[in-house]
Amino acid sequence: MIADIISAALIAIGAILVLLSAIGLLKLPDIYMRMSATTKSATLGVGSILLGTAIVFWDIGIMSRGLIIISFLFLTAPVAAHMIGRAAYINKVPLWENSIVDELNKNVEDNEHVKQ
Amino acid sequence: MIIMLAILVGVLYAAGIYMLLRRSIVKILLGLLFLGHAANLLIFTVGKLTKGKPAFVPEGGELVEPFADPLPQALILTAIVIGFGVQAFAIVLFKRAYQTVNSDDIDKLNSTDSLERG
Amino acid sequence: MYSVILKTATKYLTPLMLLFAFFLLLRGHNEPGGGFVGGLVAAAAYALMVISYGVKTARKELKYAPLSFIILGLSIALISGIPALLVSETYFTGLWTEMKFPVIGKLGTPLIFDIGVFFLVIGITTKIIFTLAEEDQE
Amino acid sequence: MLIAVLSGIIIAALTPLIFRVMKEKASLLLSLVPVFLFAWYLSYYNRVANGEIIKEVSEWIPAMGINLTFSMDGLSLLFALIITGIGSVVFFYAAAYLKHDKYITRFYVYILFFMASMLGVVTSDNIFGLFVFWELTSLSSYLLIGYYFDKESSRKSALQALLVTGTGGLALLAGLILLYIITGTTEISEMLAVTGISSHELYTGAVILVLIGAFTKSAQFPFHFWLPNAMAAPSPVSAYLHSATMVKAGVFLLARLNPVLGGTEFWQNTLLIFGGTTMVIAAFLALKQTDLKKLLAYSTVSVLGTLTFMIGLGTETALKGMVIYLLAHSLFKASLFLIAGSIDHETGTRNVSQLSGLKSFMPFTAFVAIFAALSKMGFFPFYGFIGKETLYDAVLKSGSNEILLFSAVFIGGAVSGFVAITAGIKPFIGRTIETPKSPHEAPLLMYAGPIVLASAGFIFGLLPESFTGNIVEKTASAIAGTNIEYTIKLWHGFNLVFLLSVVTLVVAYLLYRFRTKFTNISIASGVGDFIKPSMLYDKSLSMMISLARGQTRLLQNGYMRYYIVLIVSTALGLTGYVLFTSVDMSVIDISFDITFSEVVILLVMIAASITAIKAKRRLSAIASLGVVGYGVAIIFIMYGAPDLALTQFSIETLTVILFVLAIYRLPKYLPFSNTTLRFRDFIIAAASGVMMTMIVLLVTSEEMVSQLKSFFAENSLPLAKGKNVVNVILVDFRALDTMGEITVLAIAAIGVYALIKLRMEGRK
Amino acid sequence: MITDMVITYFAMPVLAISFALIFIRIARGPGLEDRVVGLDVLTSVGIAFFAVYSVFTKNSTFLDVGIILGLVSFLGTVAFSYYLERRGR
Amino acid sequence: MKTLLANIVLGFTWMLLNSDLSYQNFLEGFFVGYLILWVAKGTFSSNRYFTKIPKLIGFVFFFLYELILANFKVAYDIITPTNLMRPGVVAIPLDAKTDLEITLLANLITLTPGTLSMDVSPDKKVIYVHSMYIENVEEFRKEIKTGLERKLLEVMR
Amino acid sequence: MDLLLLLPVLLPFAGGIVLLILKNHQKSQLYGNAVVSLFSLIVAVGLFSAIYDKGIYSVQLGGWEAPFGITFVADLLGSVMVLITAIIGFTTSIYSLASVDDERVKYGYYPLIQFLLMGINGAFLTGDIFNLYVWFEVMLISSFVLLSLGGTREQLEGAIKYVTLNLLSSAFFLAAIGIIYGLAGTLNMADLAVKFSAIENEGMVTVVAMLLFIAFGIKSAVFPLFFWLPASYHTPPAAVSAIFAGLLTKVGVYALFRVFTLLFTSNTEYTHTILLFVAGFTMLSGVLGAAAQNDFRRILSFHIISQIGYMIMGLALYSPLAIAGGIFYIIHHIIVKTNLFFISGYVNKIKGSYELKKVGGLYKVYPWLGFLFLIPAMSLAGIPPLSGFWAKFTVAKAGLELESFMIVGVSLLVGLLTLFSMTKIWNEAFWTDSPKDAPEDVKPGVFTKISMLTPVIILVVITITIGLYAEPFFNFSVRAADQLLNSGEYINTVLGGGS
Ligand code: NA
Ligand code: NA
Repeated sequence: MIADIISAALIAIGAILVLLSAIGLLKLPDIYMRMSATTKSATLGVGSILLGTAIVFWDIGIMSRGLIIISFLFLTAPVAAHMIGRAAYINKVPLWENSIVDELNKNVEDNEHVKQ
Repeated sequence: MIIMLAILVGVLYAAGIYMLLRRSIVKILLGLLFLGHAANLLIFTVGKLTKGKPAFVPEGGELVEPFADPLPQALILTAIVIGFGVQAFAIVLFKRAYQTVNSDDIDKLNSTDSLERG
Repeated sequence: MYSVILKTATKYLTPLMLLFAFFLLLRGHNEPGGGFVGGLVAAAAYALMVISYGVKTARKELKYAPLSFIILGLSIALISGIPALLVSETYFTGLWTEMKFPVIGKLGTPLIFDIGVFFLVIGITTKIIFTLAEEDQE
Repeated sequence: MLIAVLSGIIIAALTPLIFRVMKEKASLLLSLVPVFLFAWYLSYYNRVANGEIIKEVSEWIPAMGINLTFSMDGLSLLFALIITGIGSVVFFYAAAYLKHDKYITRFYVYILFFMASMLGVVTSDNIFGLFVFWELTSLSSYLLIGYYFDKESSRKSALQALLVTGTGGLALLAGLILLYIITGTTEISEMLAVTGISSHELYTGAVILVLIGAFTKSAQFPFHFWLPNAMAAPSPVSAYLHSATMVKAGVFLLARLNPVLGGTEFWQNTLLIFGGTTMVIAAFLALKQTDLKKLLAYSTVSVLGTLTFMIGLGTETALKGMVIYLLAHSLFKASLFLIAGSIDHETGTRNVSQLSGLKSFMPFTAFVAIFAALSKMGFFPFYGFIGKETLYDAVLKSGSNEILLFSAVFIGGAVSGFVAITAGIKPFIGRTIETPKSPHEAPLLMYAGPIVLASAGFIFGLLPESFTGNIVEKTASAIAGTNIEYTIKLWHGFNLVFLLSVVTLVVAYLLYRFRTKFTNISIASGVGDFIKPSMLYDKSLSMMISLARGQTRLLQNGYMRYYIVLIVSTALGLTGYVLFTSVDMSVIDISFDITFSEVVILLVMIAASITAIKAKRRLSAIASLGVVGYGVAIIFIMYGAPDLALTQFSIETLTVILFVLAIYRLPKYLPFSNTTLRFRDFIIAAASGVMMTMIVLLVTSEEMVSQLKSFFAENSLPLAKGKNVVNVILVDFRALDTMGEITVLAIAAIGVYALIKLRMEGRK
Repeated sequence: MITDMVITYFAMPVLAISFALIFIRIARGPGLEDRVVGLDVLTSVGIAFFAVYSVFTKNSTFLDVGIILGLVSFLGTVAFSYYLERRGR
Repeated sequence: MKTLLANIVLGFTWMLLNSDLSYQNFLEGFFVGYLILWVAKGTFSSNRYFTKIPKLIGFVFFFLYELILANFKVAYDIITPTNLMRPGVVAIPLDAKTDLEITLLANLITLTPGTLSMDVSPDKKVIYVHSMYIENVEEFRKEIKTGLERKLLEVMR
Repeated sequence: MDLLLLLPVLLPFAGGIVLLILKNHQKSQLYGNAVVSLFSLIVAVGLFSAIYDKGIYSVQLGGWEAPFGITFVADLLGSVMVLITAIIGFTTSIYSLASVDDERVKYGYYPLIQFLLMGINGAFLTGDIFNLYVWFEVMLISSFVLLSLGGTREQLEGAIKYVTLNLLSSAFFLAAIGIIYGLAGTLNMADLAVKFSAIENEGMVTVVAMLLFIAFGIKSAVFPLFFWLPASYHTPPAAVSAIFAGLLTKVGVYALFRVFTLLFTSNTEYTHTILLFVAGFTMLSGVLGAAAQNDFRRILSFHIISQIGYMIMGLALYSPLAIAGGIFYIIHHIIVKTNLFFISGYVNKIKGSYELKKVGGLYKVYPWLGFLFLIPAMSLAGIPPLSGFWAKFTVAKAGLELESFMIVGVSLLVGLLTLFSMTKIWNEAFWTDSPKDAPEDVKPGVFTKISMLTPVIILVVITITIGLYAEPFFNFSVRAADQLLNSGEYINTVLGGGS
């Protein structure tokens, strides 16, 4: 019963987090913010849901699978976000007009690591 | 649900054919991808859908109805893979073609069957 | 493409991907997976290397030419049907060992066939990706 | 008889070898072939003359009723003797005529081949056997007319002859098949016994088709135009094929089938009308010719008309007359052609107006020419005289429309006389005119043969009954299908017919005397211009080519969209028709049983499809398509297909990688089409979509129980040792599919590699 | 069971709505970068959906698909950024 | 030694994947892992895994806390119309030296909602971080350096 | 015997693999390919004679009884197709020795040829509709690669249309298979024949028939679905053109023959009437297309289409004689058409062009080449007693027996126009002199001569043999047609005798 409640809560929270990132993706004004806000909420949301799932099944195999997915996600999501963010910056996708500082800009010219 | 899937299949076919009728080489490629999805989904839909239960024989037991018909799945899998191979080749072929003519316009590729140049 | 982050991530991801690929291959007969998806995941590891380290490194890491994998895969698939002929059954008739092996479980010609598929898929995917990337990265 | 036919073909095949071994002498050796064959056929003379019909059967394709059945009766023997007899003369003649020609080997190959085929035509009893040889004569004629292939006119004439006779050949084929269907047999001898042919519903069709075949071959109006053009061939060819033998194949066929198809008004009248028209029109056309060979050619056409006409007349006398005239014509016309060749060979010109007084230079030739001309004119006591007298006799006794029919024959006769004077006598008498080459006598081989032919015309005339009586009788009998008994006489007394013969000669002389005025007034050219079927040939050829170009521009226009529109429309039409006419649509189940999330996913997929279509940038389109792909995978999951979803995801990703690697650095992605076009495409696409939706609904509304499903479920684990049934199907139940599948992948990889690395543009 | 109810009446619809919202971003763009981000997040939604669905059907097989999805979609995103970067230079 | 460790990790992963925590299964996984490490040897064999397990656990909890906190911040911003955002890109000098350290740091920064590692300078001396809430640039720099980076390096070294 | 039935697929597969291994050994590839082709020929002869003597034979792959596994079936039609494929494969392998450049060999020409043959043979032998799809794809992808191998602009342009339209065809095929399974719950063709005859909603079966007609129609290049063919067949090297011209479209025709005699036999009034119209327009538009061309291979390409029309006519008329005629036509056509493409390649070798305007004077210098050309050309035009005549004769006779005068008329007219095209080639390439500015002839060396002319001579001999000894071929066609029309034997063999 308690397990049931916990899993239900985890799944519900996860779903809400995912929904939040979806809203954020739509609402936030520039790509960088959309990314820094959403990729992670989603990851966390998925994590939460997976945890809930694991609890429902309460089976070592399934739990371990859930764990593997979570670690995969935590491993890959930030790298992916970094890649897109960098690409966006190189493609001169502008920062939101109210951004207060851009210390990468002055360095972007000497960041010519176009090695390959 | 079947009626929705049927409509979706129709939309995918329509999209595929519409894209095949474009002049841009890449759009034609996309049309082929659409047709691939459409055909796969069609087989899947007409192969008698069964919700939820995949065709895995449980440990020490027997597979009891209702379960999804594995055969259409196997067919689609084969078709997807074959489709992938063919598409991979097509993508590169189209790339080479526009490299050669330096245009994305399929209408520029008719020297082999127009009478005037032949 | 130069990115420390991607490179480092790739370094740790690829062994995991390969492991997962084996996992998918070997259990495919009983659970979702199989030679095809396994091969694709393995190839995906090398695709990742192509993007983060370049084709040269990826080729070196693959150790053998993609074509060898293709040939190996096709040959295994072809040969896996032959044992049946030796016991005068129709080509492709599955033959199974009674004994259970570690790692794989019961061994049978259909499994060998699936291994052929696995290698072939690695071969063709890397061949295609390497070729395209080489043209692109030149 | 098979051997006789085949020997020609076999020797033809060996000819290049013979020439290689024997060099120039080969032509003489080969010329002995027709001589031997003539002798061989002659050895049958007595048996045939006694009324025997000799049959010989070699099975060929009995299942189709096609055999090499040969039969020899009077008609066959007469033709065989003409073919080999004149063949002998022509072969020897050519040995001298083409002595220094580079391609003489090919000449003998073709002409031997032709001779053999021709013998096949006249001795076959099987209609399809006959047809095979018939077509081979057309083919060899094509190669022979094009003998001087360097000249465009030769090539054109060859093609014309081939297409005209080819058209006829195809009609004939259809006609013969109909005849086969009507009679149930392929043997002419057996058809004779079949009754009720003329009342069969296919009779008229069969007759028309057979007649087209015969008329094209025998240059009957309106197909006559190819024959004068065929004079582009070397003179021996003209003499042999286009006067003595091949062009008579049509007449032969009419004669051969007369007892089978004849006897009806339709048959007789058609032959009369076409034969008569040909006879008269060709006569008029002959009047204006100045080229020796063309002159003779039109005259030949006229004679062919006459022969057809006589079969159409169909009385005993007419048939006899036809046979005699045919034989006579073969003898004198061949001679005249050969002489025309000699004149051309020695003087360098064939223009009649430039030829005069050659007798002093070419005495032997002159002698032969005059002999042949006299026969052609129907001069007493030549064989031609008998021929013409019998014709007149037959026409006058025909019983209806005598005046009309006679006028036609008379015109033919008079012009024939005119041609004989112009071609056979005029060049040799009178004063000498300068010619391109200084003339001297032709070599012996070139006049010896004609002498034989001309003398035959003379001797046959003197002793018609003893030399030709039997064969003429048996031939006429074969044509009539009943036994005809008859004695040929040279002299019938001073009767109306003789009087008319004399008048004919007088008119012929007058035509010759006033020929220049005649050509100026030019009734002939008036008639000629008015009726010019050759224009029709040219027109239809050019029309065919412009039609061809037009349809190619229309259909194969190079625009792939257009191809796809046609293909998809065809599919829509064919399938839609069935759907709306013979499928019960009421079975469709339109109940909605769907959850909120399913609706959302499906709607998003549809929306993503639309975005992919409307995307302004390629990768945006690919991203949208990715959503569709994910959606498909989710559907796979929802309906219990995890393996499919796995595969779908992996492939989706790989496709993205391929796209990204491949379409980097593309030229701009531009919207090309206008609104109308997009609307058209939308309609076609939407219609296809609707159709597929309907099909899916119809199929899913059917109850289907698959034994396969339960079989796989039950046997997967116990027999194939696997719990994942889908995987078991892939690697065991249907492993062969997978083997094919991986082969496809391997080939695709090889292909990608080759496409990228191998670029041979601009290299040889 | 509470979990089942939460899944049926809350989690699945919410995930579906998220799916739709993310799609709107993918469709609207404006840049390819935004679409790629969208696809990336969509993957997460997909994994979540499979997890929920496996609870819903009491069948853990679907979780495995999530593993692949997580792994492979990463590659897709990287490939897209690879393209974007090269385009940007 | 490091390779052996990696091999053990792989063997463990295998066990989890197979949902079978038996001794035999670990051996299988170890074997497969060995094969893979052999296949991947060369560029990918210098591993540095979890040497300090307790520190690691502490760090994980610290990070999870940060994560959840930040999530609330962002969530609040997303659902309310009020705009608290002061975004920008900040360059942060790195103490982290090895690729692994840098990568882990960058990933952790990215994983924290509101911040995003955008790039690392070619000389690996500076990391550029985008953040949604920068009250003060220097403050932000310090926050990262003393918080996440230091704690991470403690675990790693 | 079981193995004999599978070897036509396994042998080229194994051969392809071996040739891939020999990738870097030019010479061993050349001869390896020839050896594999020779073995295939021997196998094909063995299979054919076995089927000819003993009747239909089937093998259940993997030992799974029909309709659960995949069945391979050889009947007379299937086995003769395999035999002809082997002949063409063998002659092409000889022809390729001298005519295919080293670079193409280096990039996999020979393995591709073997894989192509594998796909073709698979299509002829399989008794399973989905497996047929797989073989079609094997064949297609090999042909895609072979067509574009070399990557010249012309090749690429042709390949794009070829690929796109053929993939469209595959999409139709796949949809049809899905529907078939949805309707009947089986994929085995013999089983389908049984199930289809029991289906109540007959209209849906006809719908499937139409979809398959479109799919196979595109592959067999019938009107109005043929566009990919004239756009592409003249672009690759002659050896590739030749093998395509002979075999590929005929696989489509074979499939049409198979399904329209085995599966879709209940609504012939609709289906076969459509086939008849298609046949007529195919003949006409193909031959007219040829008449508009001035290039050796383009003319030949369009003629493939018009000749396909005759085969479809045989199927459409649907009498035993008509189908026999169609089969005879297929046999004859493959031999003759391949040969004409071989010859075009040799002419190109000498003259450096396929364009008739740039080619000429061959008759003067190469009379024997003229002879070698005339035999297949005249056979194609239906001049007796060559093979084409008997084929046309049989079809025409069948048409006249059924009183389908229109179609017979069209077929005869088309014969005439074919003659026109063949004489055009003869006239312009052989009789007419070379244009003044033409480059000097390349005198082929002895090896080239042997390699490129031996196949031509072999095929000429076969053409003459079929012409002069038509009886056995005709009887065979009748027997094969009989087997197709009385599908009971086929069904019983596959499903295990239960009558
Ligand atoms: Na796909
Ligand atoms: Na020319």
